[in-house]
Amino acid sequence: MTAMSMIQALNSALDVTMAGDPDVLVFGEDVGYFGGVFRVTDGLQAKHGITRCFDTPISEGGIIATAIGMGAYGLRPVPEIQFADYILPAFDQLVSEAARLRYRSGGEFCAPITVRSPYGGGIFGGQTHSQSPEALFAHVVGLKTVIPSNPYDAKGLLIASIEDNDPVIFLEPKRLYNGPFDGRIDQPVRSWAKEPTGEVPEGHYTVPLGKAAIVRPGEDVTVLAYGTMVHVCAAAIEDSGYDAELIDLRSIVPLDIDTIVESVSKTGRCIIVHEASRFGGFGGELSALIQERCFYALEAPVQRVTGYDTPYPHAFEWDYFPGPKRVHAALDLVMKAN
Amino acid sequence: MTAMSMIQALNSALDVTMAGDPDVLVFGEDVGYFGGVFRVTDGLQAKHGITRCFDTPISEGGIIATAIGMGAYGLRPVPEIQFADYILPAFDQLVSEAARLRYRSGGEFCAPITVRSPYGGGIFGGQTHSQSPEALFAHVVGLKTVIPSNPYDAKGLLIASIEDNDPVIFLEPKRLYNGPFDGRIDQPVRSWAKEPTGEVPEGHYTVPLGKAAIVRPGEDVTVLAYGTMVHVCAAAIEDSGYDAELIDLRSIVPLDIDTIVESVSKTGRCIIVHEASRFGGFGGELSALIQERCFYALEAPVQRVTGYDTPYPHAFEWDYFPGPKRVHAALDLVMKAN
Amino acid sequence: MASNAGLTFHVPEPSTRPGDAPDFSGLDIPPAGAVARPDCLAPEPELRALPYTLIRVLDEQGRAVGDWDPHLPPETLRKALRAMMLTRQFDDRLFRAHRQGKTSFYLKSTGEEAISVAQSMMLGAGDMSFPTYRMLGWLMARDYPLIDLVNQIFSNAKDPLRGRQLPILYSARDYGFYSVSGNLGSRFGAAVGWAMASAYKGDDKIALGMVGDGTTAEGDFHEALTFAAVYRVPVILCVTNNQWAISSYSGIAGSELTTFAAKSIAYGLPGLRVDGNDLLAVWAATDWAARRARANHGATLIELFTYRASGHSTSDDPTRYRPADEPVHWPLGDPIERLKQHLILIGEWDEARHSALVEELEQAIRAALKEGEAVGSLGKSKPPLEEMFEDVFQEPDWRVIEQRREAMGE
Amino acid sequence: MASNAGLTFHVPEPSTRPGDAPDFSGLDIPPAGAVARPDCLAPEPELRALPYTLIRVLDEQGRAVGDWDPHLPPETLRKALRAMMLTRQFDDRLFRAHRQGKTSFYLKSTGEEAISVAQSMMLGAGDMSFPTYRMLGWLMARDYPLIDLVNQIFSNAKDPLRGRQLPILYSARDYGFYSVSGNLGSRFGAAVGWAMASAYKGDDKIALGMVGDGTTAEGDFHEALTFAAVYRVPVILCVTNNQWAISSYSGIAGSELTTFAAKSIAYGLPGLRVDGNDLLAVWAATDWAARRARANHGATLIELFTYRASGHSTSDDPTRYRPADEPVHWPLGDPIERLKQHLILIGEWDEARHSALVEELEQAIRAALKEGEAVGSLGKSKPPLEEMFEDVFQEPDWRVIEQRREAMGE
Ligand SMILES: Cc1ncc(C[n+]2csc(CCOP(=O)(O)OP(=O)(O)O)c2C)c(N)n1
Ligand SMILES: Cc1ncc(C[n+]2csc(CCOP(=O)(O)OP(=O)(O)O)c2C)c(N)n1
Ligand SMILES: [Mg+2]
Ligand SMILES: [Mg+2]
Repeated sequence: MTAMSMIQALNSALDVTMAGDPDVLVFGEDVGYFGGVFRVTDGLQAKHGITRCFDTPISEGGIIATAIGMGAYGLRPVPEIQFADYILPAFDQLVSEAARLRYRSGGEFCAPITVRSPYGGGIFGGQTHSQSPEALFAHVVGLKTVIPSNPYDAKGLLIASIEDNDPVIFLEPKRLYNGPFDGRIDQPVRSWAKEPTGEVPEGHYTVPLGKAAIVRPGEDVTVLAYGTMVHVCAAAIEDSGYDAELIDLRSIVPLDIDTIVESVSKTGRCIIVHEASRFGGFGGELSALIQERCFYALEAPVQRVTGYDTPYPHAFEWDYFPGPKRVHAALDLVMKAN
Repeated sequence: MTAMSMIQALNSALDVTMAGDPDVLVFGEDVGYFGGVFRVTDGLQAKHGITRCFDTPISEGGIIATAIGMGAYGLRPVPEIQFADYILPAFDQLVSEAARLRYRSGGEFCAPITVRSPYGGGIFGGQTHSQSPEALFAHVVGLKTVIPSNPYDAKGLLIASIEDNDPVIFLEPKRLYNGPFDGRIDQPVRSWAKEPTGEVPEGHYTVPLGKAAIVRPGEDVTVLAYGTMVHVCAAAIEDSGYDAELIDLRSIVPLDIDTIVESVSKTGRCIIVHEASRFGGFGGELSALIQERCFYALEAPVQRVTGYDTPYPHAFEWDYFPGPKRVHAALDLVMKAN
Repeated sequence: MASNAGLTFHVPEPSTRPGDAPDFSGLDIPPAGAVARPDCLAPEPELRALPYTLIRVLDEQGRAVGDWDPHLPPETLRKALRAMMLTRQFDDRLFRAHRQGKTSFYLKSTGEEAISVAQSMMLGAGDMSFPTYRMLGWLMARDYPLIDLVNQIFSNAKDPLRGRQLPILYSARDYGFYSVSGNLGSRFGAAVGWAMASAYKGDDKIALGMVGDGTTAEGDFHEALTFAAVYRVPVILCVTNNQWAISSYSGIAGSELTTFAAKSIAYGLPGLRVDGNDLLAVWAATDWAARRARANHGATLIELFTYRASGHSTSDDPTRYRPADEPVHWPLGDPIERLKQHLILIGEWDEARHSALVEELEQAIRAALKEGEAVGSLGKSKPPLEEMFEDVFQEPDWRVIEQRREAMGE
Repeated sequence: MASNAGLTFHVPEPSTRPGDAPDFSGLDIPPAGAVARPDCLAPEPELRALPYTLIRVLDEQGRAVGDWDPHLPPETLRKALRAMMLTRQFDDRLFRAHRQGKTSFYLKSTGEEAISVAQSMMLGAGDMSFPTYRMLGWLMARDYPLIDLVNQIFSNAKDPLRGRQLPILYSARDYGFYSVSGNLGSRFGAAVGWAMASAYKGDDKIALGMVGDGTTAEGDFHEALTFAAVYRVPVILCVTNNQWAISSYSGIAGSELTTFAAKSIAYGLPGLRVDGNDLLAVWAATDWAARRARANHGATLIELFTYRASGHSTSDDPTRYRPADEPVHWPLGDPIERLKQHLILIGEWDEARHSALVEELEQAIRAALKEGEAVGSLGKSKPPLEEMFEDVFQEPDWRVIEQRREAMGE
């Protein structure tokens, strides 16, 4: 075990899979010599060679199309899109090609690609470096969507994603790259160094896709979150004093429905927290699933705490960001209901 | 009033707005001389001139980018995307430019464009001529999404959309172009000629965006639908014998939340029906909203009847299509609950 | 600011419309054999005139002339003729089957058969094409079983694509034929990625990507060419310019101003412009590009200049937007007729053998249709319902499992 | 199948990396005045050599030479010099403000000031630019208020964009400056649409679109050029080739094989390649393209060849990927120095006036900064919270209204 930041853990995942499988290639804008604008691919070109980790033209559609073709040949490409906001020029490639290739070809071809991309806010990145597009992918049949919340999971999930034979959108909460962040903006910045989940094995291991983690067991209320919001929720639970069960979904497709249903059946109350804007967001799907499956156990309406239905505005970073106060308020609301 | 098919009603909407406002332009693949592969723009080039209704290169991104630029200048472009499946190459233009322009420019520029596109299945169009992408748009802040279910609404909503100063995705249920379709595939094909909603005024009128229609009032259970599914639900309600209240949402953004809440508060039961695949679909948002706002009135879990979480497979058209049987089964389920 | 009020824009229009006499007088067609064949490793700056001419081998008399003659053995020519004829006859027969209500959709490649037949035969068994819907000739040239085509078109219980795809959107990996989809253009970049992967592995296989003239306007086209050029990828990228995109003539894709082959110049790649109705010219140009690619000199863009002799598909009626008799006035002739004439001229074919072959192919097609109909045409037979839920992912997740159960009434 | 096993692909690399001596020996720079200026209405086939050369007016001594000299009055030249200097000094000052924690982000256009200043001055007040984030010079040349820039950069209560945008992503409609966004390339096509709309109305206004060298690889680039060419749109489409895209040199965008100006040939459009550090050359080329556009002869692609003298932005450290002293070896000099030298040479400027101007501009910037800081730098002041919820739509819907109420604790 070594203390690693999320960046280092992701870098290690790439390094380990590249070392173990010559068919793993890494490419994207600025990922080669420079090692990526967030340094996730640092050193990989020097170590594994320029044809295994290289820069691409600024063309997200071209990057994904190239990856799909490589995957059809038999490689296991791991393209990076520099910010999740910039995945959209490749959206047609992901939906119409990557997600559908296995199905439409009767299994003749598939797209075993993993698209890594930093997402989310909390860094004053403005409207186009802060978005959380996970709901757009969750609705696309044939895509998997994975979102880690700590270095240990990040490495294990990334390796599992790369080894998966279906296309995976791997969203990295950029606000967590260098340390946990719980939304308490008045507190000093923390690093991963002192966190248990910052202890990461150096070698190969996987965290399976589709298995949620119970971060904190509890009896009063279930809290569903992923990415940065896991830490925000932990803080809010602490503030609130409720015995909440905090579940980190880790992948939203496949979704660990059993763990969710089991928890809500037990607690009878639930809040869902994501940073993406609310309307049509992934929280809606979760809320629908829960009321479909736990209706008779529910003692209060399931509540959503989310980004507002506006773009992510630069000056209002902390008004938009669903921080522990808003989560705490929602906990109060569901706990006081009935 | 004249008997019109939905195609004729849409054509009339374009004709009327072009005649009334010289700033309305219509363009897209095959829309000019030929009049569109579904004939919606038939005759417009001959009548209004080649610079007001013209063919474009096959470049959905280019079509929308051009429309946005025209809108910024002050025109009111109405681009057509030939099939909604092919909107995706323009997804970045719609999300990153059209939807965000007003906000990010502090109101200096806006995108008063209406993107028309046939969507949905029931015509054996296979995976890429049958999809229902409305949930992808509903999640995008800054876009409106409108879906008519009959000729009268189609014309009135299209005129309202064109006159709206924000970008509108206008999805036309292609299975309804020539006649209502309720999913009873053993019945003879119907035309709009004998339908009350096929009686359409020749001149200018609008149906406001954000106002649902109560197609059939009822007391037992609320049925929420839009597009083709409105007709399927009507058939299923007829088959079931329940006194269901059928609501045609007509636009999903803006959503007529008041009408929904009022109805479900009254009935205590609700099913949501859409043709799009289920997971992350718009039904999730509706279900979440209802349980947030009508929790204490609900007597049974809100049920969703939707396309399956697979692509739309050619041979299995009627297995995939959520027909009246599946809607009827869901009605039974919610009515028998508790 | 210099200001002449009265700016305008221009909407291209074809020179003729229904009711007009067909007019191909604007075409500039050099004689067969007129274009010199440069070394296939020549640097791009030396090749910048090629996109503006037309590589032709078969002349009006059916002789093979000039530098580009690939000097193919008669056996090869007869095989090509056969594949083209089979494609034509199959298309005609299945188009009729659609009219008879046996399937939902069909699309022919009439007049364009030389392109995919020549490229399929010229390239290696291990090479991979990323085809359009108008490349049945590729499969015919590689003896893909007719019955598998019919079953796919009927979406029946024996459909190799398990009822999931619109008719003619084949996938045939073992025949070097990548999965076609309804989306235009979105596989052009995958051709580049596949070829890059082959190069990464030090393999010897190259890829061929194809789009139509209309589809060159998609961003995908540019992105694929950019990647192909930047990484010097062993790929052949092609445009079949059949001058129509459903109802839009190629001017709407930019052909008023330049050629599609000239788009190569934007990337510093060679561009060849080829008579697409001349099997020998298509063969030779593909061979030139393949040699260049295999020598690690990178990609070539080839424009195959042809004419879409039929409607776009069963959903189309071309007499609504172009003169009904335009196809018969197309000056570059019919690819089957031209190769047949050449074979007869060199004494390797005759009318009797030709008629016999027509009959033989007709029989084969009829037999396949009969076999397919025995399984069932569309709606009469379909794969087991489970197939709807397979291959969404390699392993179905709970959603698919639950929904399968629901659909199957379990 | 001819098969030479051992295919490869190639990843372009710059000739030098940190630690190496800078090397610009590969550049082929013709002398100023060497390129003839064709008539601006000349047909494209006559112009196909232009993309492969470099239009230059100011020579090494500071003389304006050759056909392309726009013969500008000294007053105009001094105005341009002032705008460039103001841009440079403002950039330097605000970059420091970022280092002092006064904002979240900044990005300079150092070395590239001639481009947007010349184009802003040359084009008309009603024309519209669709700019990149590196075009502050456009606004400076049109006397956009410094205080509005500062307030935007500080996202404070007086930010004209109401706290919604990342610093420097300005929007200034009345200054012919379309709303910039973080997304690269996605406004290139809007420039075409805007110009088409102007043409549709018979107006006299044209548009200018700009992307960086790296951004030419986006599909948007191709789509915009396609529409511009097909409809003969009065638009000037430009590429600022500053040879870097964050850490990637222009070879990753395809410059090993050809020029960015040559991409025009794909569309049958003229392409001009211009010394971007030579204000007179930029002016003259833009003027040529504007005249062509205003005469309804359609679009031109202009490559502005320059060098990104600073890091990409405050988030970048260029010494990690290129020699630290590369900027000082860049052979085409500094645009401010070159224009200054010219003005002195023709007796219209001197060092004393120059120093005085530096000082004057410094004062103006300092005053604006002070005024902005009085309102508040980032985090110290922001617009009223309502502004977060305005302009999502023209009229807020219930979601926005409910959420605004929640956010405001009502
Ligand atoms: C992305 C996308 N946009 C639009 C369509 C609708 N469409 C199908 S075929 C076609 C015309 C294609 O023309 P071209 O590329 O010239 O190919 P051809 O049919 O002539 O072989 C169009 C517009 C589509 N299938 N995909
Ligand atoms: C669509 C998109 N992809 C990626 C990025 C990230 N990004 C920001 S600037 C930049 C480099 C742009 O290079 P270039 O076009 O040459 O412009 P320059 O910065 O040199 O002016 C990149 C990759 C982005 N902003 N938008
Ligand atoms: Mg075509
Ligand atoms: Mg650059």
